[in-house]
Amino acid sequence: MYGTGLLKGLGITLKHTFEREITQQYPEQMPVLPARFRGNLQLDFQDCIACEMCTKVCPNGVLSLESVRDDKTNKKKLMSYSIDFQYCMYCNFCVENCPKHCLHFDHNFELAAYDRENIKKVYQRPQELVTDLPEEIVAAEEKNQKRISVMIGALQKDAPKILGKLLEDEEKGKVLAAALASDQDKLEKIAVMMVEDIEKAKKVAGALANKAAKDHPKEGNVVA
Amino acid sequence: MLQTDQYNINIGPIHPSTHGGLHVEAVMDGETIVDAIVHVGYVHRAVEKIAESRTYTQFIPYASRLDYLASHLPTMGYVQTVEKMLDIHVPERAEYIRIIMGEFSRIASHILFVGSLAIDLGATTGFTYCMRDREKILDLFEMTSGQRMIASYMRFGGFAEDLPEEFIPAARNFLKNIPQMFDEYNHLLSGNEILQARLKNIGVLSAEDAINYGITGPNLRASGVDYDLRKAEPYGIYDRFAFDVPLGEKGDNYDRFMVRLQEIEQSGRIITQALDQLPEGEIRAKIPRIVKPEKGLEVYHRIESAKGELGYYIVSDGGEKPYRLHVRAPSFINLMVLPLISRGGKLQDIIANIATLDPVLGEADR
Amino acid sequence: MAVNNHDEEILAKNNIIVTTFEKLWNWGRSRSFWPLSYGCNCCPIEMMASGAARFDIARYGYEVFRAASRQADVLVVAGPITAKMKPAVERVWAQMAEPKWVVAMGNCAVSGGPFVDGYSVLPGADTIFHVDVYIPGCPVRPEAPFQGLLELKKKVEKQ
Amino acid sequence: MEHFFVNTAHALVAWLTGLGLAPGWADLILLVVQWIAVIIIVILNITVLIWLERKVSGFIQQRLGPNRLGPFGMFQTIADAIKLLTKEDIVPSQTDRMIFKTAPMVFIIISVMLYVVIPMGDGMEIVDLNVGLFYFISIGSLSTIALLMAGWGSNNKWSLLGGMRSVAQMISYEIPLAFSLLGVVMITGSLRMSDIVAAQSNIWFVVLQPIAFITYFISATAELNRGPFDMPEAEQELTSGAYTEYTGMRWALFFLAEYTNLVAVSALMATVFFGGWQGPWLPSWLWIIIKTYLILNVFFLIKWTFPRIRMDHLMSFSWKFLIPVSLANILLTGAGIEVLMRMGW
Repeated sequence: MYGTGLLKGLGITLKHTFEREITQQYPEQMPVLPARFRGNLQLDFQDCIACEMCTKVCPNGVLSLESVRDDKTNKKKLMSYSIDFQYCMYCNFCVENCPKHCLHFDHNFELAAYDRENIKKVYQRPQELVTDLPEEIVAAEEKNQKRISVMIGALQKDAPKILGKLLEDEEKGKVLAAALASDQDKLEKIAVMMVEDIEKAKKVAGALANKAAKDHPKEGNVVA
Repeated sequence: MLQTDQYNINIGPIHPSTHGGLHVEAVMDGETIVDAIVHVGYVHRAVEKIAESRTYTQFIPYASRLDYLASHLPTMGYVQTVEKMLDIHVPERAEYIRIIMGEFSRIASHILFVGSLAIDLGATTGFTYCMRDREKILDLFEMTSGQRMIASYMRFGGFAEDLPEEFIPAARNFLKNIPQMFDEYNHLLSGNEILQARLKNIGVLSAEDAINYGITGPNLRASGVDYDLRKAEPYGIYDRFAFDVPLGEKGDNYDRFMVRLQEIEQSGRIITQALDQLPEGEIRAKIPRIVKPEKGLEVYHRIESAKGELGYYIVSDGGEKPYRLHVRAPSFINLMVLPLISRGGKLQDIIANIATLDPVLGEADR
Repeated sequence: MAVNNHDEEILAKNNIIVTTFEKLWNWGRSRSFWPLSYGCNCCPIEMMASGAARFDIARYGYEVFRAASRQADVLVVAGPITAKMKPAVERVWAQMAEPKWVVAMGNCAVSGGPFVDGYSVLPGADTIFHVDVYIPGCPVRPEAPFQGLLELKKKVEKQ
Repeated sequence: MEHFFVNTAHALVAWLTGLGLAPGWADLILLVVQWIAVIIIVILNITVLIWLERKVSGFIQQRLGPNRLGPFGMFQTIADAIKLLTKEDIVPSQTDRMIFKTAPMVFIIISVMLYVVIPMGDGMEIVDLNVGLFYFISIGSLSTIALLMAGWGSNNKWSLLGGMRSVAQMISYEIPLAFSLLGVVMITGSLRMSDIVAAQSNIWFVVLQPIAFITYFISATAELNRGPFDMPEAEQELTSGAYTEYTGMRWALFFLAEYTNLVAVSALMATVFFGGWQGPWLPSWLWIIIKTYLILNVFFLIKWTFPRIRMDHLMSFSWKFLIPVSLANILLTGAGIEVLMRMGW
């Protein structure tokens, strides 16, 4: 009879209404993930031999690494390793092809970020492993560190003068110094840049100075 | 007779029932469709061009992303094509697992078809029940490869890893529940008079037209043409299994719906047999690390995907990367029949027509 | 002239009513994101799964998938934006009523993802509009958009 | 408890006349108070109802539904309302601004007007009109105009299609709706709501008039534009149909009006077929609430189970099936009454 199908359908939905719900309540109740679940890619820095198998096999250029060759032992040493997760396809090729099994997927799938930059993950060489590197690199690194710390000290002492020199404009230097006085992070960044790449430092400082000048047209206005 | 004006209405590209980025420009007279113009290309991701800049191995995850509803099937097609080029023999166990994963993919795709048809017709609850059942298959995929939908599990010569221990009991458990699942769908959807009125005798595609347009897969079989690549030209080890090819009579929307429902059952039969016969042994053949087919080799290989005949045509120039890779996408070709079956119907029919043709735009636009 | 933190505090003190209302608005807004049903690749399927019984986006009250852009609050870009799709997405975004947010779901939307080398794919949704939350994954697990939306909720509450 | 509301009203009138107000003026003030009460009840009821529908639809689909805000997610609708209130109000430039802006107000006013004649308890009608049922049907059919206004004013093809669909649908289903109520009116011999309720003190009309009940139920679902008859909105086809261009509060008004209509029609169904406010033990106004909510749940169940009917099937179902059936029901009722009267009943 016409209509029995409709009633049967109603019966099905009515039956399920009083059944137990199958919902997993996510933030409180984490899902049970299988062992092979591919969440976030992780690297064991110490085991990596910088053979670049993973970067070659990756279909989409997710992985990149920097390494130095130790002339004495003729072995490569990993300097830094970056995983740009926003291009990953979770194909597992890198994990399969790693001869040292130092790449693996963990079970973390909560990767949401406000900023695209935060998705990229960079592994720097840990401090205790720096001494492991060839001598001249260690020496260069140490020298660099020293110069940076000296520069930071100088900037903290007499920022307007140094910045003015950098920008070749004393007014701007003053404005920037005032703006940076409260922002220690930026100050340090500029110091690092001044040591490593003076041209870049000039550009960045110029941009920052312009921004500071725009935000606070007169120096007196700045509320400390 | 009153003079009426025709007007154009754009269904899509952003519209809830166009299955992604399909754009149908409907020429309407009131609620009656005079003509429908299909615009594709909104999800054109240049996959074929990307293939030319990737090595043979690196293209495997891209192949999975063609038909993302049944990701194992397009991967299987691609992998088998390259194996044909290189003349690799796949171990028995891997062949069986390929059948199992492929048929599970087909079931997943068809279940989603049922669900999306239900939601396109306005029966939201049918959709959630279908998704609930599909989750069980996705769990199986996740168990084997760690990814729910797009597994990238197959490799040249076999598989990346063997099946985990808990897979077979879980798979058998799913198969056991198929009759119960069917009971529910039949009562809630296919037995529903409203749904029958919406689908029966709508969007009729005659066998002749279907063949002329090059329609393949369930859509062709719904028109009554007995053509299934698994039977007609068995690839892999499909010749070892007993299964039926469900056929429709009229080629209307209801037949397309029912053929897919019955195919779920047949896929279940195949998986049961494959699980029973599953041999122990190697999971992956020994293949060279760098895949380099001979220069000037051209291969075409086709499989019966969830949507129809999925073919890969690969030309090699002797390098690590294919010189040209072409995909014969069933969704694209099936979609071209939409104007023919929609003419003279109502606006609501075109929604049902799109749903029952079951295009995957990722595959159609590539 | 930009207002710095100190000024904001003073303003807040003098305008208790306004800020209280602001808090109320943000409370309401952050608990009822209605996504636009749009998507063109694998991620929308996971989005659909997140609406279904096992994951149930309705628990947060975000289940009202609006088909009409006028009533939606969140544009969940799920899938690559191709050159052909770009004008359509831009138009839909323009049609949405303020306040509105963009969530880039899946690697294709975050950066172009796997298809970033393709000539027809934009390198990420942020080439067209400001993206509030990025959810990487390919495709993402249905829980991941929940986390993304909850992050967006935190962001809106702080506004 | 039984006469709490009635007594309050009497007390109010007595107090006002005690202040030296003419009885006519006191009645007018009472009317205003009642109106405000109705509006408050409607709004409160709708917030609960929307929550209930989301929850029930969740349970049907084996989900939980909203459960984060407040107990069982009760405050979800409040959050939604706050958000909708603060959303940008867009009036597209190509619209017929006047019509576009008034349509939601017309809709909500019409749907609130329906509550005037519904007896919400023993002696708790705002106005006990002698043509109550007639008033209800005629006001109810006016909501077509609001939908057509929205569809036409939006200057959008989807909206227009939605508006036209709603007109066609509502006009066709108006007839079986009226016809099915006619059987009840014939038995009672009155269009007055209180008489209809009183006539059911022994037996509910759902027993005497089962065919009328079924036809009323179907055509009421269609009148309300609820699934499976939600043609004007039809999300999967017309994006949002007549409401496509509406944002924020304007859209919310439509939504509110739809639910207001839903409650009104369910309350009428309870009144006409299920004995109205009559029931043992509990106060009368509680009985009608219980009955109405039970009917509402049936509406929810139906909406979330069935696929949407096609437009032309919908029309032919009304003209070729429902109208003949309801006419036959009238004939049957008339014959039955005649026979019973001859037998001296």
